[in-house]
Amino acid sequence: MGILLQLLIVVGLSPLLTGMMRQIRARLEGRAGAGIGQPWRDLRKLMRKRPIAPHGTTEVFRIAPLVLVATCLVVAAAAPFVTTASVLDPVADLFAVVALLTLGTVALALAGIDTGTAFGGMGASREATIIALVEPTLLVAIFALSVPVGSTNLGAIVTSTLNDPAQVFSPVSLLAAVALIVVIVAETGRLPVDNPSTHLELTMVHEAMVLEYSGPDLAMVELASSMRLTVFLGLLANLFLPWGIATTGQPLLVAAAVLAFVVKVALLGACLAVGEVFLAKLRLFRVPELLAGSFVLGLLAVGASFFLA
Amino acid sequence: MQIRHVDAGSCNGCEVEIGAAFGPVYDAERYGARLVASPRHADALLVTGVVTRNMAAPLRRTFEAVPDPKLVVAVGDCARNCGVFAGAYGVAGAVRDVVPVDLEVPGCPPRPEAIVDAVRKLTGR
Amino acid sequence: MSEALYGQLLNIAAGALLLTAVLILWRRELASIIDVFALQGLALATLVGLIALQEGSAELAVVAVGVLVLRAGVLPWLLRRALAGAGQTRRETRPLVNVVSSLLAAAALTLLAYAVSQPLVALDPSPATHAIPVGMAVVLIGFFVLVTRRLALSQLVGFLLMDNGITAVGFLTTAGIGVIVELGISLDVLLVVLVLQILKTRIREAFGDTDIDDLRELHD
Amino acid sequence: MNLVLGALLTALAVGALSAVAGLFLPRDVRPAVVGVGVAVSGASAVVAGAAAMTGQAAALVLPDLLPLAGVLVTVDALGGVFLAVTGGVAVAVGIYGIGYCRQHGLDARGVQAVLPLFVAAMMLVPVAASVGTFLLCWELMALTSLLLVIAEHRSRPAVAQAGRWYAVMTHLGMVAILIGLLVFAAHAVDGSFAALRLAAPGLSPAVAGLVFVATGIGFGSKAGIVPLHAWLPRAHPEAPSNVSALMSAAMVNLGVYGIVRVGFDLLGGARDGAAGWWWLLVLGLGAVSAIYGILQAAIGTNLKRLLGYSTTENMGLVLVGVGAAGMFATSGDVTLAGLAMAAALLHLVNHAAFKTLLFQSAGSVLAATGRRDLDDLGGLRAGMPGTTAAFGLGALAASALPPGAAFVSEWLLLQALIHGLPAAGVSAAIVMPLAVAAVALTAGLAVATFVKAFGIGFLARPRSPQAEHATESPASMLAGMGIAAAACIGLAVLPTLVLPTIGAVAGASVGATDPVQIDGMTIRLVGVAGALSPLMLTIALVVGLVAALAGVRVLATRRAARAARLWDCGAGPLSARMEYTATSFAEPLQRVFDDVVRAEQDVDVTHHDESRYLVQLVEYRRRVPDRIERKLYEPVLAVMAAWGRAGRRLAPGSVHRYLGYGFYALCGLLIVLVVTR
Repeated sequence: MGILLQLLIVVGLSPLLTGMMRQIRARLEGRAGAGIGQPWRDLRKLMRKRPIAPHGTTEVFRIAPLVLVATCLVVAAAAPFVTTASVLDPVADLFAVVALLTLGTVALALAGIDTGTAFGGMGASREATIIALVEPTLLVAIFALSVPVGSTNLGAIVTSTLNDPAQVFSPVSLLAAVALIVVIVAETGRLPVDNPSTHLELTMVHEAMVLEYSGPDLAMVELASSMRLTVFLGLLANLFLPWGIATTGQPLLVAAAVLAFVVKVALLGACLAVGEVFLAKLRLFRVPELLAGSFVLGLLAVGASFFLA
Repeated sequence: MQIRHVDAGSCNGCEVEIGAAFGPVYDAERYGARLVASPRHADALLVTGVVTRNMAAPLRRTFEAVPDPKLVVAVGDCARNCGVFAGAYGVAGAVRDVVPVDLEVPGCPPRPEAIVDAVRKLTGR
Repeated sequence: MSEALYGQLLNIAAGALLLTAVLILWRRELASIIDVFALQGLALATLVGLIALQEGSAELAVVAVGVLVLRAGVLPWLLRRALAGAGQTRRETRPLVNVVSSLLAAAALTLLAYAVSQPLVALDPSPATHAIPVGMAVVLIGFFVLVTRRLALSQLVGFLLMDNGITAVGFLTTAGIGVIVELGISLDVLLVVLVLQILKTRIREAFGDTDIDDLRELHD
Repeated sequence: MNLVLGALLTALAVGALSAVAGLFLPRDVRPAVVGVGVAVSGASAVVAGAAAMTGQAAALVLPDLLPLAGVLVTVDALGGVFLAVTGGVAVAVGIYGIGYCRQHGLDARGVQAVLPLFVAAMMLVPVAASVGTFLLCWELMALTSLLLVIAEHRSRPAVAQAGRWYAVMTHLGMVAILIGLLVFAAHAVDGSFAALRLAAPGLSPAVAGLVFVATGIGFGSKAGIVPLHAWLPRAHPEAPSNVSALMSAAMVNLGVYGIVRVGFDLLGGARDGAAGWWWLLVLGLGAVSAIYGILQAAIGTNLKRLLGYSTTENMGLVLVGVGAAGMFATSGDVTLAGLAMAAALLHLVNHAAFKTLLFQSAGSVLAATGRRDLDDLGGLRAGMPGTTAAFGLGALAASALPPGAAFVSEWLLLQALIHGLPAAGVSAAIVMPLAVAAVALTAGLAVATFVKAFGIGFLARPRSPQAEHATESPASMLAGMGIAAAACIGLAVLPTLVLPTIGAVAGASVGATDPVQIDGMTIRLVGVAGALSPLMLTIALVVGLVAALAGVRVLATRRAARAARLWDCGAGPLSARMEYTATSFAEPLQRVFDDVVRAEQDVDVTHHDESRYLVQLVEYRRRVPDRIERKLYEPVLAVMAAWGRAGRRLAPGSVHRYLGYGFYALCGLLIVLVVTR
């Protein structure tokens, strides 16, 4: 029950999140904006278009969008977004979740190479580089979060934060939070690491891999990328501000939890969008500096977890 | 509605106007239209300028690359009927001589309102 | 103020101290480096103020205010003036050790600081002493900045970073070295800054730039 | 005579028989018979190993077979693991070899006779129970593997050079082990391992440390640990692929076996706290090897060399686990030590499975195209679908992503490291975060590496005519790959079947109870919080996949896909030269890690004669030298060469001078005698 609810929320609301962020950017840039529902309209339209099978592509190219969506679905079902009582508890391990989301990226990168176009390869190569550098930061930050709890299980972390709210205001979680935010920005391909609305192929990372997709496949990719954003923001929200999440199956609690989750993610998304308006894209080879910085913060968080208090 | 803009040999007058149409002032995006990076993502081609001999084949290929159903908008007089370049050497013809055109925007260059109006015809908003 | 809350706040202040030190390594813009440095002064003052509250000593409170004024007010102001005078060299463009490696070095230094200050912590474990490694780390990072940065101004910041670290360690170990000592330290820091600044202007008048490497020319 | 001993003896006997067969049978049936023989002996070795793991022990004493100590063979649980792994690899490689040796001209008498001997030697090493026996088997293994490495030296000169490196390093390692074990045995009543165990507590820390380091050097070089890895990226690519599979998946494990056996079992390093620094050393070297190996693999373009470096990486990860286990054990946290050791052993088993698969598929690519450089491959999906699928599966397993085999073991490893933080004082507090970071960086780079290897090597468009016209390899090779692939899938989806046994063995080796317990399809850690269910994960993924597919089917209104040419920006058709190559794919990583790898690259541009503004040709060259090797080995080699030259001056070729040397020596001796008398 909880699983289905979470799936519905994530799938249903993630395009709206993207729409909201675009809307906020539009307003801050002095434009009217297309409205929050636009991504859903685009998806519906893409679904009605006739698919294209480019010459010389293999199964990898066709399966990749499905894998991408599947990984997001699994995470959306397993992670404690609305309720901590998940049937998929043995999957809701932070390492497993991270690895799953990486799997999706890898599938897309392989698809990009598979097209055999120069841009596809370029995007894949950049994406692979970013993954390789993001992984350490992510895992070290997870380490820092797991130390006070003694477990990497998402449910366990969330519940322990609920029981002891003071944890949130310790330097450990502050440093870890900063590290995680940088990493999430890199993983979801937002500014300043990657510009989701770029038209210039040479500056693309994520877009370059999907240049060849069209129709329903493209719809899958678009949906998946907004789901990734939602999932990451949801994780961020519930790891550091878990309040409102339902610990039991009571309908009232669950309803409140849904509301709380939506509000939290919306707020985080809004902050991200506002931030993006004021940021310029980093040169690709300045990105490692950014990630190294967040890696050090993660390491310091681990350090703080044992040498403070 | 995603739009891919193709410059088939324009004097860039129309490009400036298109830029204006999608800029903060006229903001065609509020009607749900977005310029995209690849014809695979596009539903409509926004073709400007006369089709030069060099651009005829690329234009045709771009048209083939767009997934069905698809529309073509010829922006500017050159795109409609070669405009001032009519009969010039190196001109393969107007856009409709190369790919089927669904909508034409007159003007040299057309005013942004006209372009936004065309976009609204496409998106129906 | 309850013991737990005190520890919590102290930890946050210490974390801010460390974070700002790392940020100084991270950023290139001298202007933002100076801002971060001012923030660190704030964090340091908070630290001292917390201890003052805990000890309930007015003397420490005075010191805290002094720290606030000097570290978060006067010194950054001086630095900004120096920067305004510095002309076009507003960015630490090519430090001797590139940013990535210096960040990793900072991490290593922090661990080192933790290792060496274990005995100190073991002497009497309390929230204050537990934060000693942070102070140590700030000292080491400051020294690192001093060694690896090219521009005189950022080296100055490195030096001040060290001094912040020393002060922090001082207060965390013996809750409250007297006002006089602190004033002494602050004053000589101020002196050093002024002297360095004068030197710096002289150097620039002489060589038109304050890239320390150019001083080698004097040697040979 | 129990099951273990029976199976073991069968394995050895079959191995010997197939060696004889390889010597005397006619060429056309030789590979088939030998291959089947190797497979059968491997299978019975698996039986023996499995039985030993479940607790049956067996011992065999042949006092007169050898002078001095005689032959002493004991199969225990720890040895059983390695016996089983070796056997499993042998099964797959044996079947694979039937087709591979035939079409690769490896059906010569020598090769076919030595191959079974090599396998038998590798089975004997983990069961040898006395210093003499162990050294004998070890040397036999080294010699046979050397002969196999240089099997193709006629066709390629590089092979001979690789063989030289391998010969020198493996024998230096042998000497180190010899010294270590002899020093150890000198303190015991005789050379049997039992006697050594008894003698271990009596050793002074200095002697124990010497023994551990000396043997560690030998075993480490066999396991390809930095900085003793120099032979590995040379020998593995140059050896025939079935041999590389055997070496990379089975032989290197025995290096780890040696460290565990000597460190934990014989020296009892888990018991006394004085041994803490051994394990710190092991962990550190493991972490360095992991990062360095995968970094070299990530920027390398030679497929087999890349796989060789990845072996260094995985052995590094295994040693991180072993070292962590040692640290925890010495600091008294036995359950955690058991967990770390279990992670190490499981990763070792996984690595054996997927590395066999990867080397086999690389071998069939080599056989089909004759190219080993990724920049010449690509587009193999069309020609050889089976091999492509196999390599894809292996790559998934190797890149530690779910649902892959290595994911489970690396998850265990990370769990052990994370929970180790509160366990062991300052050293752990500093080491564990760094270790986690190292493992994480390794995992990330491994992903990039195998995306490159699979994507560039097998997908996209062929970059050379050979790759374009590649055809699928014969059934026997596919069968061999199928076995390995099945093992990979099994280990990935149902590790719950093997983990309890391995966990028990690991726990026993550090004196703990089972570190993991299985309920249903979930792995639960004992003593610390942590649970993972690979099967549930896989099922969930499949369900998600089906759901997504169904969603598309239902919602998409236009079904029939229209074929279209790739989007080429409207310009002419794309050619293979416009594709990203492995070199260009790895370029960003190479740039990021330039301080570490220091790739040597130069670009020269030749201009047109008419105008220097028109570029005629741009040439880009890149070499990635092994820096550790350059810094460490070349000085040594230079010194030795200098000695050689000095020595040559002593031998001008005059007989009188040679006789003179003897005469002077004699007189010198007599004088010494007189003086000392």
